[in-house]
Amino acid sequence: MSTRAAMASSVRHTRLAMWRHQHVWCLRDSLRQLLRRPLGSMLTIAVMGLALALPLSFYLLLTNVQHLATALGDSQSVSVFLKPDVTADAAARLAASLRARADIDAVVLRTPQQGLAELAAMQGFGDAIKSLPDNPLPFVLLVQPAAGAGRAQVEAMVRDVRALPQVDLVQDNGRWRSRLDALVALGRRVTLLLAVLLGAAAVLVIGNTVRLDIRGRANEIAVQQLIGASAAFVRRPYLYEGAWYGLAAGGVAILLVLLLEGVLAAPVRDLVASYAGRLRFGGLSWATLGGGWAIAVALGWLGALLASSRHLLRWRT
Amino acid sequence: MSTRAAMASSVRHTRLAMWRHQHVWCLRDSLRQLLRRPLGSMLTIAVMGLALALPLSFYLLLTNVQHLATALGDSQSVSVFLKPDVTADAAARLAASLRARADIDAVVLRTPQQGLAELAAMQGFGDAIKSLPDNPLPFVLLVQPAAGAGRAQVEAMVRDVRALPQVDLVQDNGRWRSRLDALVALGRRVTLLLAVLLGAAAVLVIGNTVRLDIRGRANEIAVQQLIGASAAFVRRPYLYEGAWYGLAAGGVAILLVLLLEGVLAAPVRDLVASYAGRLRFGGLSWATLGGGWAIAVALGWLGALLASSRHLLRWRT
Amino acid sequence: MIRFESVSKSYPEGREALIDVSFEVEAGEMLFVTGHSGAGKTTLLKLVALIERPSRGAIEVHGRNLARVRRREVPRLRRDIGMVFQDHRLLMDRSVADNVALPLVIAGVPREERGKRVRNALEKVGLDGRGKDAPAGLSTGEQQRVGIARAIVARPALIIADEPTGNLDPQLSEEIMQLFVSLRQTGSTILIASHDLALLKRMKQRVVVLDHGHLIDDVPASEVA
Amino acid sequence: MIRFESVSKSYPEGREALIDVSFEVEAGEMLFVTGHSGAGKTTLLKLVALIERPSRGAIEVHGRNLARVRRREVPRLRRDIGMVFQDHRLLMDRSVADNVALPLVIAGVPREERGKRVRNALEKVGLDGRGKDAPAGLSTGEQQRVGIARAIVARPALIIADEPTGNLDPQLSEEIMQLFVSLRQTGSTILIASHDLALLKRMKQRVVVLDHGHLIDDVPASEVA
Ligand SMILES: Nc1ncnc2c1ncn2[C@@H]1O[C@H](COP(=O)(O)OP(=O)(O)OP(=O)(O)O)[C@@H](O)[C@H]1O
Ligand SMILES: Nc1ncnc2c1ncn2[C@@H]1O[C@H](COP(=O)(O)OP(=O)(O)OP(=O)(O)O)[C@@H](O)[C@H]1O
Ligand SMILES: [Mg+2]
Ligand SMILES: [Mg+2]
Repeated sequence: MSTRAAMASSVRHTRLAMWRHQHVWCLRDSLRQLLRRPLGSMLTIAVMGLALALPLSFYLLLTNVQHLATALGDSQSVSVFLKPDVTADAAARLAASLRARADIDAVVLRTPQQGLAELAAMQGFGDAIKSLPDNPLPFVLLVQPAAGAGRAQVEAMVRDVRALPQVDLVQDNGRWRSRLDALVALGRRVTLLLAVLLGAAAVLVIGNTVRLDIRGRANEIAVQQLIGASAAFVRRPYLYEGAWYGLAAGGVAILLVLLLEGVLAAPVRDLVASYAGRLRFGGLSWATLGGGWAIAVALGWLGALLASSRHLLRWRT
Repeated sequence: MSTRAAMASSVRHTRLAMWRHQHVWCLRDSLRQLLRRPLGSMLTIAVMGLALALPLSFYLLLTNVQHLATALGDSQSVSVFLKPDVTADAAARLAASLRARADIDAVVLRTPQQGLAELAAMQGFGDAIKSLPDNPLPFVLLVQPAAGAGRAQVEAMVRDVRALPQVDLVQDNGRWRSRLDALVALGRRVTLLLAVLLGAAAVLVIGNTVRLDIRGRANEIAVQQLIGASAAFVRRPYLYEGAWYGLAAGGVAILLVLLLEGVLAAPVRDLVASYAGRLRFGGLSWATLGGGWAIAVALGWLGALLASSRHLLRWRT
Repeated sequence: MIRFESVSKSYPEGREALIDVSFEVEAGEMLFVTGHSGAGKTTLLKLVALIERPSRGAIEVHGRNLARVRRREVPRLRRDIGMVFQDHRLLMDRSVADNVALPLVIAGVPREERGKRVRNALEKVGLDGRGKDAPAGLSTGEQQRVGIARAIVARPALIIADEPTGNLDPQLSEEIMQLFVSLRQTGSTILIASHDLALLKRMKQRVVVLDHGHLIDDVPASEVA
Repeated sequence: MIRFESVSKSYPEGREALIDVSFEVEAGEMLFVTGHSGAGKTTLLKLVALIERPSRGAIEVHGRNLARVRRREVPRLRRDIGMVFQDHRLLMDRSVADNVALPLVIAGVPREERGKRVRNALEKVGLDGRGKDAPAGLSTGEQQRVGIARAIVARPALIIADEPTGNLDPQLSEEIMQLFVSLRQTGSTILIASHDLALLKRMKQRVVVLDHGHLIDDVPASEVA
């Protein structure tokens, strides 16, 4: 190693040490500033925690509505009632021809006997129906549209099927399902909007707190700058402060969501009792929670960044 | 009027004038302080507005779910299927005896013909059923439990009815309705909780802002106190500030809710289209909005009150 | 007007700023307090203005025993005192005129009357026409004069000034001191802390000397030379 | 070390604080700036420390033309200057020791080294043992000395002091001025604004006199009497 290189390395080493000493000081200092006014810090953390807990809660609720929809089955299916005079053979042939269509995934043939049994079970007056001398029900085809088919395609298919001579009536179960899907989609959009809004609110809360904090310590900042502190040095404790707010607020938000899970789990369990275990209340995954936490820290940092940059521009020197 | 009374009145007049001059100064001054940092004030207002908009939005949604439940009818009714061999006469007698019970409000007798017609309409294969040689359905009594009867009472009544010799089967429609009611009650509780939480959050937001503002102007407050300003004088501009924040935030919250109404009205209209006008989307009443606004102002004032009292205790002189 | 009776003041950390100080000031009298840095001058003035409370001894101002003054009465008493602070204590985010007007606002004086009296006070300290400036745009000596204008604007019965000429050149210092002397002629009692011995000698007023919290000398006006 | 060449400074509102000022200070020299309140003393010092920029004219410090210094270089240049402010500029919510340590923190000096140098600086201004106190618990003169300690703790090449003895009694003022003189012997260049003419005469150092922004006199050390 040449002398010059050794010297350069030594200088770099000194710079690093300098930088480290500054950071250690700043870490201790920003923590001390937060602890100095515990009530105020707790207020800020509570507000931001609440703002973060809300979109997480919505996400939780939405996830469970989707669960519900899934548990209610793939009811995109279309019931095709054949005319009473269609024979079992003709019904089977029709089923096969429908199965060949590209826009249909599956066709299940339901005999009049099966239909009667189901009707009996469903309507609660089984004995009366079972005592019927003759089965009045027709053959029914349960048609499953192609996966991924849009509403318009399904409806075109329904029109085709309705036009067939053997068909008496087509009942499109998909309608209510598509309505539910629309509702879930709406909910998802609202949640996303809310997440963005409340994420922004969290940034604003932290930003505002840091901004007011900076305003309250304007004199200190001015003094530091007069003594030769760089913009980065002045700004650092506020960035730490923002990140710490985010960390604490994220923790609060996660606690709140876990609490909500606990509170909701019992009544939802009761509510869906009749679905005989087909539904369960799903909590948020640890990955989601962890991700949320990381985002909280980032939002806190961001808020501080915005507040401090806006501020430092004020002092022109 | 005695001389002394005249003097007292003059002094009182002067006091009043003094007080008026102070208030006018303070009103102008606190407004000037807010306008001096428009961005910061807007941030605070936006955050508090959002916090207030959320419970109002929930209230809006809940109101509409209740609408839905109401529109779906008074389905607390219980369907009583009589044995196939019960005659029209016996059915009418049974209906009359049930009507006499204190825990039953009304009983509607539905003949097998009505039942068949309804079934045909409902299931979509009317022709098949209409072509039946003989009506297989029994008489059905639609029993309306006494208004205000609890779930337990209704179930006791159902047990009684089920034990009658003429009765084949009892279907308690009230179950799903009570489930929906439970859901709405849960929603209402969550909304209330949320309103309290977010109301508290709003108080915290304003309180925190005012607190940091006070901290930033600690020097000014100290100077005022040194010059002989009373605690009330020092505190007044902050109370005005809080009330103004509340006023602005309440306005923002109401705008947000009206916006949400506008956004939701269209998809909800589509969603309930099949209910053929039985459902309409209900907005919040002006009274509710006005009350919300007044509460917002009160919350702002409260936040400032808390922040300033806590603060003024610091200066012991 | 002011009576100190064996007054001692020790600050929380146990530092004794004043020890067994006794003296009396008549209404309309003028008194200088002098002594080295840390001698207790500011502490003495603070006791009179109820900014600090004595640890021992009794203080009487305007016939009232300050020990008997309840906290909520303090603001009213302070309104009768015009105080110049050693560190000026101006509101940096208000104009010079607003600063000077503050005691009048607190007293509930109407707007037009305020304007008139503020202009008058600024003129007296040689800052006419600078009412609209921000204090940050003044030199330190100018700021000090704003503090003096604020102290005299409400025509208080008692004026307390802590080092009012610490940032002023010799000539201006003498002018300002003459201003205080002239206020005395309108009936105000005046109490001034200063370490400018040369100036005090020229003013020929009564001087008390503090040393490490002890009152070590009380020179009547006639003996100042 | 410092060269002013026809420097003028007018503040935004059109007030001319310095008009066509020229002078030169050698490295290691000591210079007093004096003049009446509002004469432009503080403005002159602020120009040297890059707190204000001149309206016209050129300033050279340490061989650098200040007009050519970019904004992000300012902090580094300021770290080479120890400045005593007329209004002290202490951080009221930190201890005295923390205040004095600030320049060392900014320079990234390790903790133990900081402690040693802070104690040393406090000793020099006669405040040994008061490092843990809050500045609010100090008299104004003591606060001023904290400001002085902070200015000298990082051993800067250039020391600028604005009225460093404005709140000190005559004896202490002389001691502090002697401290500055002794710093000069360790190679620092020293620039001090003061209106205390009596003190300046006793110090026997070069003096420049400002009057309404004009430099009206420049008296070499040998001619001060
Ligand atoms: N930031 C500013 N904005 C506008 N005017 C200013 C500003 N700073 C100073 N001035 C004006 O410039 C002139 C010189 O001010 P400066 O502070 O340099 O005086 P000084 O000699 O230090 O006075 P003092 O002895 O009272 O401190 C004064 O008239 C002052 O009002
Ligand atoms: N609030 C306080 N808490 C603790 N100690 C204090 C406080 N105020 C003053 N002191 C101490 O009391 C002593 C007297 O202080 P004081 O301010 O009265 O001095 P002074 O005569 O005004 O000095 P100066 O001329 O420097 O202003 C000093 O040693 C100071 O450190
Ligand atoms: Mg003092
Ligand atoms: Mg100056």
